[in-house]
Amino acid sequence: MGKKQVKLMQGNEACAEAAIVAGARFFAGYPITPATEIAETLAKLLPQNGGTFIQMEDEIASMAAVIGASIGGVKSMTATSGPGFTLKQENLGYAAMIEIPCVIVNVQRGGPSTGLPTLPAQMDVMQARWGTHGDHPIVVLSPSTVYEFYILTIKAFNFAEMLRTPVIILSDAIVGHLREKVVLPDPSEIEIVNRKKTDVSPEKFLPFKADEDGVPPFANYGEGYRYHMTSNNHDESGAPATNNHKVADALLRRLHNKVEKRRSEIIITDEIMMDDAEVAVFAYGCTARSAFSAVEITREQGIKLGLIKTQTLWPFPYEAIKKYANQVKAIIVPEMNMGQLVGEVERVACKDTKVTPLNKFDGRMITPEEIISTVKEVI
Amino acid sequence: MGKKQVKLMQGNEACAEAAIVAGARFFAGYPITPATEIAETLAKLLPQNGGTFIQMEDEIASMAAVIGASIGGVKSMTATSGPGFTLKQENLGYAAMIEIPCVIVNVQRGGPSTGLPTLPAQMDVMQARWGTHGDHPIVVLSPSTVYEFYILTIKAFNFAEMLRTPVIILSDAIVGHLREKVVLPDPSEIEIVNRKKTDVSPEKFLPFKADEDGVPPFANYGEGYRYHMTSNNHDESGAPATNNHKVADALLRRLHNKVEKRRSEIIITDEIMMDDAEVAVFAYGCTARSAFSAVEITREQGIKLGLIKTQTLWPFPYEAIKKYANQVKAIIVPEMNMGQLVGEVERVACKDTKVTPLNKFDGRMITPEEIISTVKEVI
Amino acid sequence: MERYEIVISGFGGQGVVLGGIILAEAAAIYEDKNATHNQSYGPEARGGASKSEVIISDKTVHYPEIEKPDILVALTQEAVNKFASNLKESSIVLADSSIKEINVANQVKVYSLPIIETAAIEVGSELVTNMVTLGALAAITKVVSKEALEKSMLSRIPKGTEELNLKALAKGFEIGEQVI
Amino acid sequence: MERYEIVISGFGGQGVVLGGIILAEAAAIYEDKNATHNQSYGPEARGGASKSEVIISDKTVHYPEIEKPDILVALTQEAVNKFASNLKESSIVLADSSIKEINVANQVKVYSLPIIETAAIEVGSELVTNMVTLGALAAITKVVSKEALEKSMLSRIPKGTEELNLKALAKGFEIGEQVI
Amino acid sequence: MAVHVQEYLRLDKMPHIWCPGCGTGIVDGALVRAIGNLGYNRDNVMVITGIGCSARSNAILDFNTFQTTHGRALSFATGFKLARPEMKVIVITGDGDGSGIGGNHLIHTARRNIDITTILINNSIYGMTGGQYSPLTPTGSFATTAPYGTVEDTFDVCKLVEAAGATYVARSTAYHVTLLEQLITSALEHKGFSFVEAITQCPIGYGRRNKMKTPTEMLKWQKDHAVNIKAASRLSEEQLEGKFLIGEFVVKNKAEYTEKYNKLKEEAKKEGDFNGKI
Amino acid sequence: MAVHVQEYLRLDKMPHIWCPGCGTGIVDGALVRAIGNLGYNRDNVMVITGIGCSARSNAILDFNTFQTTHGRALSFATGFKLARPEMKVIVITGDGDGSGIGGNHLIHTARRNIDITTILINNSIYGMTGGQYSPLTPTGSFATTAPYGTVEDTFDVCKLVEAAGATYVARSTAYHVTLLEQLITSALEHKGFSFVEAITQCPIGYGRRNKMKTPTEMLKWQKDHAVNIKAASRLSEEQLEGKFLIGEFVVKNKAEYTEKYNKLKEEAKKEGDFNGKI
Amino acid sequence: MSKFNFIINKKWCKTCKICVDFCPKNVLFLDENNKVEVRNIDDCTGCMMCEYRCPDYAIKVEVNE
Amino acid sequence: MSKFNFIINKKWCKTCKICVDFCPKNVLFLDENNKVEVRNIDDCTGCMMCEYRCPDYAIKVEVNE
Ligand SMILES: Cc1ncc(C[n+]2csc(CCOP(=O)(O)OP(=O)(O)O)c2C)c(N)n1
Ligand SMILES: Cc1ncc(C[n+]2csc(CCOP(=O)(O)OP(=O)(O)O)c2C)c(N)n1
Ligand code: SF4
Ligand code: SF4
Ligand code: SF4
Ligand code: SF4
Ligand code: SF4
Ligand code: SF4
Ligand SMILES: [Mg+2]
Ligand SMILES: [Mg+2]
Repeated sequence: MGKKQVKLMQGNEACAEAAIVAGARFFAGYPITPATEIAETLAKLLPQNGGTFIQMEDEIASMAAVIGASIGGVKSMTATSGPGFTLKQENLGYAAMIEIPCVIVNVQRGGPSTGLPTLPAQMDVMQARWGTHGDHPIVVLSPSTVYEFYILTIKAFNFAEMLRTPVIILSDAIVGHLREKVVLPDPSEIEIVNRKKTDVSPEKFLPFKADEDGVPPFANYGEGYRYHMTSNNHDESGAPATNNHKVADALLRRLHNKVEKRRSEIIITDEIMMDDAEVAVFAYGCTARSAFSAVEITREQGIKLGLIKTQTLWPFPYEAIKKYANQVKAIIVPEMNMGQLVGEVERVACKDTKVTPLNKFDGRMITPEEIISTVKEVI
Repeated sequence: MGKKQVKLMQGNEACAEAAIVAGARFFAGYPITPATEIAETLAKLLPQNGGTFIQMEDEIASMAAVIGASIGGVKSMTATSGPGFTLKQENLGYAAMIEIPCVIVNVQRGGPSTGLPTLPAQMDVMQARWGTHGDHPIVVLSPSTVYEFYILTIKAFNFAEMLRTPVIILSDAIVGHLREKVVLPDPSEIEIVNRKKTDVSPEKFLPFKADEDGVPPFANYGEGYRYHMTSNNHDESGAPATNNHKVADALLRRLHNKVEKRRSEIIITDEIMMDDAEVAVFAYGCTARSAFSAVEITREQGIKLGLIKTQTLWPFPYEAIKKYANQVKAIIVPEMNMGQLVGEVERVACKDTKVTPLNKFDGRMITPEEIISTVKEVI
Repeated sequence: MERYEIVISGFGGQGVVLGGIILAEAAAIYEDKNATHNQSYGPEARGGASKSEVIISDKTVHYPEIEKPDILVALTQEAVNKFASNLKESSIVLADSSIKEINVANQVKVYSLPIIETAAIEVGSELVTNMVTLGALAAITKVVSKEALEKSMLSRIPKGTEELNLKALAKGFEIGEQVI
Repeated sequence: MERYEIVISGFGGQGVVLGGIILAEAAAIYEDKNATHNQSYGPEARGGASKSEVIISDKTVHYPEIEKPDILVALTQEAVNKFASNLKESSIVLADSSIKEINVANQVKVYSLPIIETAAIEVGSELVTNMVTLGALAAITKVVSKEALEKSMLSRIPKGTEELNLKALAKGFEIGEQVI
Repeated sequence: MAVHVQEYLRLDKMPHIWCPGCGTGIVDGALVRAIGNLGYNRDNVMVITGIGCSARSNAILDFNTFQTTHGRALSFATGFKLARPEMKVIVITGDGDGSGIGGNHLIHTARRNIDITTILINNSIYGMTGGQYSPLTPTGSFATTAPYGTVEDTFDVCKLVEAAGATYVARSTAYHVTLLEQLITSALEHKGFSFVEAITQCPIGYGRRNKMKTPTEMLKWQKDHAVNIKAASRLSEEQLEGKFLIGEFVVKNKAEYTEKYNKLKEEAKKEGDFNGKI
Repeated sequence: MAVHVQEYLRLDKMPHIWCPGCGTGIVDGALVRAIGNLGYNRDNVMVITGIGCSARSNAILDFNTFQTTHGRALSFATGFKLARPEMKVIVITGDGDGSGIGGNHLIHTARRNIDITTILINNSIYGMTGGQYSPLTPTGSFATTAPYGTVEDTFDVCKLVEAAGATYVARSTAYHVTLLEQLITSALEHKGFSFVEAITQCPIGYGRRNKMKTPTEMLKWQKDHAVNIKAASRLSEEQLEGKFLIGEFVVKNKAEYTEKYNKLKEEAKKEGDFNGKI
Repeated sequence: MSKFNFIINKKWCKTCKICVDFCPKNVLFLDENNKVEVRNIDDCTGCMMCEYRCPDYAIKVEVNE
Repeated sequence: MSKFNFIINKKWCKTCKICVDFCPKNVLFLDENNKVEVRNIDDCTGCMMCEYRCPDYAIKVEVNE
């Protein structure tokens, strides 16, 4: 059995180290607080491990270079925050459309616009789902601890390769900058997923012909497979099909279904003290930390509070909400924004229970006390 | 009384002419199908009317120039489609944050990514709300006829100036390219709103000190008011306040509230045959045309179908839905996307009625027949 | 007139789009009907096929797409091939006489007319093919009057071409009248 | 130990951030506790105030922010002014002896220690102010052992500076022991 | 044996989508012959494009190909090249794609001197969107967004990439197709960032509006206005007025990016191999 | 009477946020004295910035001011200038803001020759984000994202904007502050796009990591490595090795954009005044 | 027999007339469908300009050996 | 009386020492708080370099008239 590693680690460092473990060998980025440490760490680690770090002229070029490198067969990533995340959206949609795996980390800071550049927020949750034009599928993960940031980074690469799709990690300035004790598994024991390669001959190969799981096997360029890819609507051969309704319908359905089919693999939720809960908090990211504290404190006071904590924001974990909507008197949704995921909770739960948002957007964490007083209001 | 004008007009042309009537004297843009006719028409009309047209190097620069010109005191706009809309998002958030009126038209085409560049879609509805990072307020309008495109363009400028906020018009390739008979009001009878100017002296002027309606009066630069503006969180003087929680909280609340306060002025919905409706269709944009036809056809067949048609997408017209949620057996939400506004309908209506999405995303309109057969399924 | 759907399909350079606009405008402005006009776009459609869709109605035209046209005007073989299967029993086809194969359902009424030839030879320019077409269309279907077409046309064409276009319209009307 | 919250606040160049990390690591790695460390950022904070927040606990540290520190280490007057109002009755303040005004609630225990002076004069470098601080902190609060601090420190400092830092830690421990 | 373009086409994608007389095909032909005559293994050739008529080039070329987003091809290419330095990477771009929206990537890719060959197909217009002016549309020309003639000054894009750091810069026209092929050949063989501007015709988007009704007239314009740089020194300023230069402008030796980065990797590795073991 | 910067400051925003010894304030001082000595009405002066330490300049300057998004100041300025051609528009940008993310807007604004004066404060680094390399960071320098030294070649940003079409181009340093003020004065008086690169020091983000521990050492470096263009012709290549030029590089007369556009307006108006009456 | 052999792909020819207008020897013409046609093959010098300038790759000039 | 009058704003001075190191006449020094201090005022030539190079606008050199 491998040796566990005990460390005091910063969230952003954990992300960078995990990327190396996951097999990432390319990073392109552009400086921005509070994400820059990921780039800085990888600027050091990547060349040591035979990989490449490049700082591009802007975030658009960074995202493009990441996709270009992944097309070249190398696991690739970038990291940014608010304004940079916005600039990456066009090419992110491109990656979703031509099915190129890659990982985009957004260490969230306060917005809108330049906003509160050094302070935490959870304001890009809906943007992560809907930020690019067109209706694209996306996987979005969000860690609440340094340990989770490490593990989720590896999972992000695994999901990206498994699904051939970009995966977003929404961290925040708290989890990104916090140093915390972590007990990491031995790298040799961590499951690493690599992209599925085609086994048909170059003559027969169709770059967008999917297997039953909806994911087309990949062929490395330069190995005799001289195919084409375009971000226009395209047929299985990769040729543009800008007037073909059937092809358009089938392509979009497949892109979405390949993710939906794997919901249970992708959705990571923890149910904490939910068995007998009378009130639930639904939380993610750094706010889940406060919620956890709130559960511990209220339980000591005899209040039956439970926590539905999710590390997967999109696809949204409707199942976890549904499971408890009948049981609890209310679901409290604390978010460091003006109310974002609470809308999804309402969509599934409003028939059965009360949904109460708790919002803060001034650059400070929501405190356990704030959650507790909301709990006390609803019971 | 002024003379009405009867014309056969293309949607994109109507938008351009309405902009002139609304007082727009600046357009910056970048070519993209199916929005280019707006630029092309304004390239001709603007200089004829003493205004300025400029084609910038890209959409980012276009959006920046539009805001720059509006800061200069001139009503300004841009027009684009999917990929360009994505690129404009960063500066759109800037305009929201520093409260600069401007109008952004997105003539929607099929996505994601380059997608179906010449075919219609309604895929950017959620992006229009959430496309930029941070949690920003936004007003989004969507016309379903050429006439509405004309009138909404004027309203968009009025709302923008009234609220000091960017306003988005989400059109689509159908409404943008269709030529249709319109009966336009005499320009002299159209209400035009101009931005509120300050009446305090330069020494006392605070650029972000709002009136009771939440909107700060504007002072033209160059007239002795030498103030500062920044997209960082800022205090009333315009100075950056990147660590001030109180200021951040107050600013974001005000930005959102100034729009929420004016909901009833901004939200334009029509209720068609809803009085006795047993089933409702909720529709917008070109899809509302099909829905209207569907109502006409089904009524002849004795089916009590009604239409809730909205020209305002954001702020979302929850009231209109709530009003009928109890009355109807189901609300059908046809959209040329994979299901976007239907989520908002569910949030308010799921307690009381069934909400049935009807989606098509292959570049073709939803037909009246498709709506009718969905109606028949739910009754 | 409830709702009348017209497809005009031809080749780039025949003025199909402008023709459609003039038709729609004739109905909308000069005959107080409702009308919509749509044209087909597509990056692959460069210098190739070209199409106008016109809907004329006494009522508001909500759904603006044409599924089964009442009239198909086809100026090329390709146009016939493409739209033939979308016709209904009551449809009428106006085909240029250069088109050889017209495979449509039996009930569909087909008029074969020397439209292009008339424009090129009798009027003297293929550029006015669209006006000959409109003239013939008006004569055969009466969907708009010749007068409305004239007015609408005169407001849309470049100065100096009035005579040529009027002549084309008249000639078209003539060849249309001859077949009914 | 349930949860112990420590704020170290000083000036850029005093090694406040590194000091905090070493403290947290001493607890987390060498004493098998849980620990978090946070530092303050801010574009205005260039070359100015600097702050480490360390939480040590036997249990998992969920909420990572410090509202009312158990210990405030203040190396500048500014630091005292800023945090004094956040102290609770059981709080302890370790203040550098250069700080003149310390207005805190009566119950708060204040130790005034010549931290900077010791670093500068006795050890010979203001750069090791952080180690003197940690030594004193360990002696007074016993929140971590001197041994754990030593190990943790040795893994974080540049090679060649071991002796200097060990000396600083020891001196700090001494001045801490003197006041308890 | 002479190479014919056809051998390098995806025949099932032919005929291509370009308008009659469009110059894009002529430029692509020169590129293909250059590659063919150099004897490159086509499995080792990657052609990347952005969006535009010119960007549709690689859909028909039987190499490794992908089309990216508008203006960003060079950044995708940079990532690809860094991942696969052994492959020959070629970018085909338009005047709008390459010097408009993509201008920043153009100058930065040139600055890095990364081994990518860029062919900028300059047809003086945004062709695919129907004829709006581009940064290379001659001042005073008409375009759908310049109904009164453009007032915009233009780039000399060759000078621009030279100033940015490109180590191979050249220009030819569709008319001067043999020279074009030669220059592309030299560009491909050059180690570092190489750039060839190919001035060509868009009869539909540009010619029609600017008094050149046929492709032939446009090619004649190219013939009449191009001056070979070798001849230019012998001509007076007056004779050069209104003309543009063709030929090889810059050929420089400078360390190439992927090679420099590889050296950096070697040094970094000495400092330790991490692989999760930090 | 000599102008002192203080008269042009928003005193309630002072002291400013820059680190001790940061060169930004020196450059801003030169700009303010240039404006003051030219006697411009300050109500008629607009200073626009992007994001960065340098971009914080206008927060303290008592002119009309606004800060934009990162890299885009010149595009905002273009819109503003077109709306208010009578105002004097100045953009202050950084090496990252202006030549990194904002590179495209820089070259296109230069191309258009619109009457905007741009001061690029080149501190060789991304200062505000803590010291990452920029397109102007000297090759081989250390930065937080270049722990092994950069392998990136740099722009000569003056050559770049010249090639793009700028009609006034000059460079000085914080050390050569009198020359800097002179050049900014000429730039402000120039009609068209004028550009001044001010090489300056970021002791925190660049100096510390690159063996220049104090602001003084950095100013000395500027002194030792700058060669006035007037003296350069007298020096051998060897003597110029590793040096950079300062002084006025380009002064050209060319029609300015807003003036050209105004003429276009006049012509368009002849074609008819629409105002909803089409 | 001519020194050269022409392989013409009329399906690809888009009738642009470039080959015709720039053939230095007037070898080429357009047929009734405006597609390229080789008429004066004996005058051909094999300069290849028609092949190289055809935007549609519709002409192949082979040397008979 | 010196020909020059110095107005020093110690609150703004950030102790960078630029003025001191580049004064050609050694007029300026840092005080115990590392803030600028004028010592050899009579040596001052009024070259203005200290004022112009002070990043913090903490020095104003006036000519006594
Ligand atoms: C971000 C974005 N903006 C705009 C467009 C629309 N668009 C497609 S092609 C094109 C013009 C291309 O012009 P150019 O690069 O000169 O190529 P050409 O078609 O002339 O060969 C534009 C603006 C787009 N696809 N994406
Ligand atoms: C789109 C975007 N990307 C990144 C950032 C983060 N950012 C803020 S300032 C800055 C660097 C500025 O460097 P430079 O322009 O050289 O100015 P300096 O701070 O050195 O004066 C960066 C990258 C941002 N604000 N917006
Ligand atoms: S529009 Fe112009 S560039 Fe595009 S295919 Fe046609 S001729 Fe060629
Ligand atoms: S980081 Fe550098 S540029 Fe920014 S204020 Fe400090 S010294 Fe100046
Ligand atoms: S090879 Fe030359 S001479 Fe022969 S047909 Fe072609 S262009 Fe004419
Ligand atoms: S150049 Fe080619 S496409 Fe044009 S006419 Fe000749 S063969 Fe046909
Ligand atoms: S004016 Fe000149 S001489 Fe006088 S103190 Fe300043 S730098 Fe020294
Ligand atoms: S230059 Fe200015 S800030 Fe620096 S020491 Fe002198 S007075 Fe102080
Ligand atoms: Mg072009
Ligand atoms: Mg900088």
